[in-house]
Amino acid sequence: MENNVQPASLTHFVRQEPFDPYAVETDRGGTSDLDQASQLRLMWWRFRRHKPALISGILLIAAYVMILFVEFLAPYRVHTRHMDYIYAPPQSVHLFHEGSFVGPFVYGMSMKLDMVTLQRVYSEDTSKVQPIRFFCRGENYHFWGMVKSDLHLVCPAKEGQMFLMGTDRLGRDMLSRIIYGARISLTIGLLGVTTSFVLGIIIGGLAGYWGGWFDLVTQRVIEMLHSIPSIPLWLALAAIMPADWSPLLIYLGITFILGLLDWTGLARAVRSKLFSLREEDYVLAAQLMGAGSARIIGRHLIPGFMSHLIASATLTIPSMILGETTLSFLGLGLRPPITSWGVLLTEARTVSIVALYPWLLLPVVPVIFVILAFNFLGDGLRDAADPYK
Amino acid sequence: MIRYILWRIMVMIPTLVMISMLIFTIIELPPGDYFESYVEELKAIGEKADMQEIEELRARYGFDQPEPIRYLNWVGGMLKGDFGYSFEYRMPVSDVVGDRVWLTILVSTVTIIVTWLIAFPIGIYSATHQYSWGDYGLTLLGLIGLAVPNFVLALVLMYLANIWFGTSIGHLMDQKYLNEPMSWDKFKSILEHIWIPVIIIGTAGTAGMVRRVRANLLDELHKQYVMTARAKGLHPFRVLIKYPLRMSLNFFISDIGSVLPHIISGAEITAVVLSLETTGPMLIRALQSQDMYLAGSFLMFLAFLTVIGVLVSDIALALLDPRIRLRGGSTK
Amino acid sequence: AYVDSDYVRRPDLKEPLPPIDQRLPKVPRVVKLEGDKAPGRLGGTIRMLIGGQRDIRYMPINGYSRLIGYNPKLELETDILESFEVKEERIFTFRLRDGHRWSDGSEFTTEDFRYVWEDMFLNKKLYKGGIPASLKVDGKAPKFEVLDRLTVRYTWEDPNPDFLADVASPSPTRLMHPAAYLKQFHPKYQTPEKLAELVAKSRVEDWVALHQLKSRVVRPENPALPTLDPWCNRTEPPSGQFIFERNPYFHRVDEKGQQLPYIDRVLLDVSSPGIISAKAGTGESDLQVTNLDFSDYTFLKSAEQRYPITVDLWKRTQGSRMALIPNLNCKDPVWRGLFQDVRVRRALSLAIDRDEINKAVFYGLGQKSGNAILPDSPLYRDEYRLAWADLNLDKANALLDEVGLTKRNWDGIRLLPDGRPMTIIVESSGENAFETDVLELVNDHWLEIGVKIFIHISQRELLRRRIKGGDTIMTVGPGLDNGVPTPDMSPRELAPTSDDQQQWPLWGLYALSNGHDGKPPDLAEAIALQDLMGAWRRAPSSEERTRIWHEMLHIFTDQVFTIGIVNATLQPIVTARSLRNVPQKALYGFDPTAFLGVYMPDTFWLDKEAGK
Amino acid sequence: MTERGDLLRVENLSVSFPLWGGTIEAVRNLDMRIRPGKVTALVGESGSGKSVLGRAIMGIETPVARTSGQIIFNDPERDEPLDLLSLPHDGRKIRSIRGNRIGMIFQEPMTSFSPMHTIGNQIDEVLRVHSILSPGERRERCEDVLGRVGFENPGRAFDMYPFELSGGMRQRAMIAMALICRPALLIADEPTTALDVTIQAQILKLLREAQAKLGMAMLLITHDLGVVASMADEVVVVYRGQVMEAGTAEDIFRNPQHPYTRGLMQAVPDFNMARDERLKPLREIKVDTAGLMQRTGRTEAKTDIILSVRNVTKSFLPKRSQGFGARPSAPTVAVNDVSFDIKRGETLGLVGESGCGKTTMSKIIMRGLTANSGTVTYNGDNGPIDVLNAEGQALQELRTRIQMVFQDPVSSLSPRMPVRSIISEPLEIHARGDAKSRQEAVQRLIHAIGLPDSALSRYPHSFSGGQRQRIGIARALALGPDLIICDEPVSALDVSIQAQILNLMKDLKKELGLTYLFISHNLAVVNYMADRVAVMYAGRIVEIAPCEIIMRNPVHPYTKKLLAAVPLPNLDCPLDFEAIGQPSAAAKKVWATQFKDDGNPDSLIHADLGGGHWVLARRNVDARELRP
Ligand SMILES: Nc1ncnc2c1ncn2[C@@H]1O[C@H](COP(=O)(O)OP(=O)(O)OP(=O)(O)O)[C@@H](O)[C@H]1O
Ligand SMILES: Nc1ncnc2c1ncn2[C@@H]1O[C@H](COP(=O)(O)OP(=O)(O)OP(=O)(O)O)[C@@H](O)[C@H]1O
Ligand SMILES: [Mg+2]
Ligand SMILES: [Mg+2]
Repeated sequence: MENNVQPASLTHFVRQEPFDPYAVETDRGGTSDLDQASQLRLMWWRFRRHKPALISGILLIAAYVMILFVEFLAPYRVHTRHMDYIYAPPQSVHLFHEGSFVGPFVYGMSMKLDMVTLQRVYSEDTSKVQPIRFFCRGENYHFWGMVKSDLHLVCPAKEGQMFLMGTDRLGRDMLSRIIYGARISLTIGLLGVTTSFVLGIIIGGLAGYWGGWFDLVTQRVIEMLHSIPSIPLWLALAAIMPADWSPLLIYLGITFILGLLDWTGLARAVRSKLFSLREEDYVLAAQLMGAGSARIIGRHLIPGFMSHLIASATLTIPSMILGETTLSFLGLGLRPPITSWGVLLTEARTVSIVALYPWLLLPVVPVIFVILAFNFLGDGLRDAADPYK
Repeated sequence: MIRYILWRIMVMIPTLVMISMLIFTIIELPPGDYFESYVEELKAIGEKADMQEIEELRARYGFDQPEPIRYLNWVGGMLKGDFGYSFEYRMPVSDVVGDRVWLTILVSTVTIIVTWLIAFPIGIYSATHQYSWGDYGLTLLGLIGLAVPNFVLALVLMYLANIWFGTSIGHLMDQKYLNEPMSWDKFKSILEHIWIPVIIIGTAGTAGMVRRVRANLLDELHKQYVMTARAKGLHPFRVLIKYPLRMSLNFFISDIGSVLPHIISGAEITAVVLSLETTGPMLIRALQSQDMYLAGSFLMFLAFLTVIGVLVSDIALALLDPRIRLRGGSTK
Repeated sequence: AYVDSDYVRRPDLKEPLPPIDQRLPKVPRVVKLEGDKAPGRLGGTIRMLIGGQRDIRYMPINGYSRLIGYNPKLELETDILESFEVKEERIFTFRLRDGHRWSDGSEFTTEDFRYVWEDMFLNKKLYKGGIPASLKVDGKAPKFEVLDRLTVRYTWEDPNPDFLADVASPSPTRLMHPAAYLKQFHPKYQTPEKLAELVAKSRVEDWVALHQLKSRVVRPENPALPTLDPWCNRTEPPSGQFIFERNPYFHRVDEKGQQLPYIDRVLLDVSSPGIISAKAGTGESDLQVTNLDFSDYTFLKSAEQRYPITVDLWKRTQGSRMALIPNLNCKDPVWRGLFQDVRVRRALSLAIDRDEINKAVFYGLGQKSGNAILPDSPLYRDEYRLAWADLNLDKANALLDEVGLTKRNWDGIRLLPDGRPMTIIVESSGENAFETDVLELVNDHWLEIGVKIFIHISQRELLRRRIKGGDTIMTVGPGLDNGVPTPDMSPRELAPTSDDQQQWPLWGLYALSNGHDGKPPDLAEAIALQDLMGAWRRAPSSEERTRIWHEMLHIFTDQVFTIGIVNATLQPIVTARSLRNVPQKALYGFDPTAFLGVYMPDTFWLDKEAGK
Repeated sequence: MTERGDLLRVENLSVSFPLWGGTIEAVRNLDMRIRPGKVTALVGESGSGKSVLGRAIMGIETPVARTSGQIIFNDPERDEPLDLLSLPHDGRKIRSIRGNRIGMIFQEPMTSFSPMHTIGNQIDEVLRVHSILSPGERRERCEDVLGRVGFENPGRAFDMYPFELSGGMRQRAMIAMALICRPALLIADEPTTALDVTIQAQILKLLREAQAKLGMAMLLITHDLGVVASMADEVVVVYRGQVMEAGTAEDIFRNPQHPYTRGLMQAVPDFNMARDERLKPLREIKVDTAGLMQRTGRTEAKTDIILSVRNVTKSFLPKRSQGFGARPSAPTVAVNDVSFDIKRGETLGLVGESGCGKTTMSKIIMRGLTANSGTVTYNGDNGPIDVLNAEGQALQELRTRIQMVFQDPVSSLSPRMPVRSIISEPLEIHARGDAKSRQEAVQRLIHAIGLPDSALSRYPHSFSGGQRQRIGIARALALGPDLIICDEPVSALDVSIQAQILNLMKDLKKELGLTYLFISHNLAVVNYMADRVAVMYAGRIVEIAPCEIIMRNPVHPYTKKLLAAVPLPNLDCPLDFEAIGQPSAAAKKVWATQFKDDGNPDSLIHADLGGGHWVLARRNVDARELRP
């Protein structure tokens, strides 16, 4: 095999540059605030680089801030009816009228009831230009049910209408209803997810980490909860919700129920993951340092599958937001006059709506946006928490 | 291992007893009983009910007895293979469930398989091509599926399917095959119809699965053992399949527990909307009309499946991950 | 010469049926098809959609073959009977058609009546309480006699004007059953061994259950049970599709001598209620009324263009499509006091803007009305309909002030005497989608008079129980069941007669139980109604009954015991374009029109030539 | 240089890692070459880019890394030289080289195996990819290799899971995996760090043989200059990703020119050093030991024995029962009736063969494992504590008083915590100081172990092996314990850092009276550190004595063999592979009869030879008989 010429051995090479044994220590070109930065800060820096996540985060914050001011943001109140504009389709916003710039405006609408099909046929009345007003006086409302005001972000022209997302069967403005609905839908998801995550992580974490009897018992409990499909559970739990609860209490109750039923899956996932993770040396190291179970689970084990958790959380939020639609379907859950996206969607649950008034399905759009935003946010968080990035 | 399985099976017994109690409470929880709801149902369209007959039925099925005795009767009956009597259908529960179980299993298995077949490749792709356009696009698509409530999707698809393909709305087959034995035509008809429920039930699940597979894979992809495997000269795809994927199956397997009962009960609301001939709508109906033996026995059956599912999941988890199986040395 | 459908001669029949004239009674009922109806052609299958297996119960109602039944003008006519005779409003003699047969070919005779009377009603096991309450007058049962093979007689001591109405009702007390078939399940006619075998085969507990199972006519679930209806069930439940086949022994023929029904088979497809309108709108039903709502109309109508269907609107017969019903027997003493005060009820009624509701929810096609009868009834008067039904907020406010409800809270809501805000919890079973809309509108209207409502939805049985227990203050329900009464129909809905009456369940129960249960009415007007009800029973002539009806209607509407909103609302009906003889305009309701019953679906026929 | 002759030429290679706030240039414009059939040693401090270079050659560096330059591989079985860097990433060609023509032994044997698959499965896989052997043949070959890397029962090892093996065993499995395809080039990244000297010798012998028989060339990355001296033909010295000095082993050892090389040479501990002589690291770190550890009210101890271990036994049940229902095989006795004492302020060295139960023993002391029997008593400030049964307050005290440095630096650091949190964690757990003072303490510690401040916000995976080990040490020091159990604390360190750390530990001991249980394979280090040394073999302590006695006057044949196997950084005393390179099981056969148990473990007791010198021998033997 030695058919090659054996290469000559190395000549003795010595680097001639001056040698500084301390050079290594200055090697890392980090800035000093980087050195001081806490773990959170670091995560934030990394998070910032993930543009979709950043945008999503901002959007979500905006959305949550928005729900504080829905009365101001919505052009109409939730329940304001326009009997002359039942099932009006969305109006489009124009800028130019007959070639000249007017600013954003909508054309007036005229309605004709088709007596054969009993359908309301709307047509644009291009003679009526109704400019949209901003920061304007419109309908009265009670801000958070208390302070009386009539200031709106946008209002229709005086004596005019503006239904950018159309109206429903009572002539209520869908846009306003969607804006109002955000209040419940955005919080129900978060509350529910929090409930289920707190329960899931704590119970699953302890079961996975301690194992033994605790695990055995919780597993059986989970098994029991798992083994009963959610619908009967809902039916039963709804049956025991007192008849004279206020809508708000029912809302909280349902959120809690949603969360309460959801933790089992997560708990099992956490548990089985911890089963393998707890054998790692760093867990032993933490134990030997005297760390308690909570700390080990919380700081050492859980971060080890943050991705899964974040993915689960982002997946759970939509199912929470939409969970109430299922409930409403069964005649449980939220009901009008409470307005949430789920309620709005359940009101659109017949084929005739799909066929004739498809804009009533528009509440799906904010749901999609929120879910997308949560997902990208989740991705960003995941990456920010990922040391390998 | 065998001892472990035996021990787990032993544990199942008290669990099942507890579950049966829970189920019994659940179906007893709503006030009233079947007969009351039956009378109401009749009255709703203006009919009169024969109160005498109702009272007799009540007495015959022991509704005048205290609850613990009824519970014992029910459980005792089930142990003997008698699942009780459906008031609504006026026949033994086992006859009522009949065919529906098979159709349900068909729909659900197809859905689950389709979900897996789609979700795993996409999840793997998304994880390995993180933040590529493909990843974003697929994510978007999946999430839209997740964000649209099933019944909206069902309505829209149903409507479109009818307008575009002329497929009859809802159901698993053309009505004319309903009472017929299985035949090639019937099968074709089922194939024609099954895609709608599969899409509807599957989308949300697929999207969720994709996200989870992706997330779990991302956690594993940077581990040292992946590098080792690459250093062996393995094809990257094989590396992926054998190591990180297997590691990330953990979550997936711990879910089996709920997959089994899902196969039977699955996606009730969709089934109701589409009026599929599956067990889901029947269960809801039974619950709502408080047809308690039907609901109870059916739930018990589901519970049994779950318990089996959890067992299978535990065993599979142990088989999959030796660290779980061989947990012995370190006792805290 | 009679003609029958080829269907009865189809090759897969095991035994050929006897010829047509042996299957018809000697004197069949000849149905005159006049007006927009005309004799049609035999044959064909139609499809209908039902919302659940139990909805096959619509078949005997729609089939509407009764001993005596109403015609579309709501006059009584003999149907199964060849003739009948009423003496002193208490002696009823029925004569059957000679040669009339059950759907299995066995003869239909007085034996079938006797069997029911002696072997069922009087059998302590089958009927613990003996003769059904609906046949008793003041707790006394009639005397039953078989006069001959074809004649029976029922004799009461006192007049029983309800009897014929019951016989003609959509679900009458069954006076006859196919004895020949049922005897095999009766220990009197069956050996114990064989009976035990049958019991075991059907997996029931005892012969009583077996007999009940096999003899159910309300839901024709037993394909083997012979019937007199136009179609008989051929499918064993459970199933997703029920096939009803023509009854080859049906007793009606058209003028041309063709045996009815025209349609050979009716297929009932089980669907979930939610998609029935969608399916009907895609031409999957040839005759559909149930599970369609007015709000589906536009969609259905637009589907006319795509599918060969016709959509018509019928008029619902309820006294009010939806009524708000204050519970005069509620437990809460404050509310009870208020509701028993007629001024409060009138004020609430006056404050509702019925025109707006009509316009918003019913496209202005309904009729603003209190809970009263429809113009289609001979008893109709505008004053009943409009009693306290015009929007008048001033008057309403004045009335409430008069009652003493003058104090208001910061929100403008009136305060009850005990200081609570005047918030009415309106409970509903929430089954009709439009209810919440209407309530939302009502809420806004009532806010104007300082009354707030809060809607609570609960399951129907739970709700019913709460009503009876006096736990509810106000509920939502349909108005009078029968909005098109004739003087001969019982005015029982106007007086306390039953515990189902949501405005006075306890008083109703008192009447129903003959004073054993519940409470006697203590409100003068209610007592008056009860007395009038008694008077109607004993009234010897139609004129007298008319007078009593008017008096009761006056009290009932003037007192606003129930707050009706809109009636004469419309009900869409979808028919295949080729289906003939379905009236375009008609009344729709359970009692007395038996849904489609009085329009005789057996005379509907498929015009195969009709353009698709 | 002949163009064709070099097996591998690295030309102008640069590898850098972009990080937020700057990039890390791990390798800069590096040139080097490897001759076929020769051993080129790559030495250099920890973090100087050695592993990165190795990974770059294999083309498996993480995709974030930016690589430029050329790596030309001239496979004798191919005609064409190949530029490995220009090959498509994970393409067919490069894959056919990886594992097949170039094998790699990873530095971290603990985590380099997938925990879900058996060792055998993972080794076998290489053959599956690169050969066309039948399963039976493959298994045969795997077992053969496993046997040759020193597994006594290769068939059993084949079916074991990585976490069932000791660190050294895993490393050997790793070596087996790298060798199985008989590559032309073996990149051995610290192949023997986890091995004791005897096994190390055995492995080195194996590598030698492979090299000779198959003409395999080797890139040997190591800190151990002794190993370099015994193995290398050529030596390349790198520092900060650059070559400082390169030449034949002769050149480097006999005539080191570059100050860095010379510095490294001087930092190696030597058997002939005086007891109190200090090692001379490249960079001396001045640390304020007093401020380093915050000790709480220290009272003068009453006893001078800080920890006493009595008759501790621990056995592991076999994990993989062969299918269902097979009879479980006999348990592994990892620690067998071990007793010893540690005196306050002393360093007890624990040496022994890989897999003899050292880690297990230390984990038992830490309460990380439960012993089957025996007692461990800790004499703390507040009186004796029964370690194995302590609960509550007493346990918490133990947790602050006894700390451990783990053998495997990778897996003992939480991968998702930045170094700052890792080091301050014990302080947080025991609520020492406030956030600010903890922050300061962390900075002092990180300086003490010679890492810059910027390291604080990085995650463990971005450090080199040695850096990680130091983080582990810093963490152990944080609480200011009395007793630190160091399980191979410096095995992953280069000599310079090792000197730094050892000095640090010595200073701490001197100034604060720390006590160490010092587990190591490196006898020179033990010699430098330990006051007394215990030698373990197969779960038993076979000899225990003050350091000088053991080193100069060993009695037990195993100790002798151990000492003989120490490679010295001196070309004049190479290892005698023939003598020491035989497996220990074989070597045991030739032990003198008085040390053999003849299948009855009870027949052996510890015989006192005086002066604190005990040795495990037959009950009835006279002490004098033991001395040769
Ligand atoms: N994935 C990575 N990301 C960022 N920096 C890295 C990465 N891998 C290695 N480094 C850095 O590159 C430098 C060289 O690391 P390398 O592992 O090659 O050192 P080494 O010479 O092998 O040291 P040791 O002897 O301690 O193992 C180190 O400073 C390390 O921090
Ligand atoms: N969790 C475990 N399960 C089963 N066997 C184990 C386990 N841990 C260690 N062993 C076995 O116990 C014996 C001693 O292992 P230990 O890790 O203590 O060795 P060691 O002396 O530290 O070796 P090294 O120097 O290679 O680290 C080995 O045979 C090993 O296979
Ligand atoms: Mg390295
Ligand atoms: Mg070890």
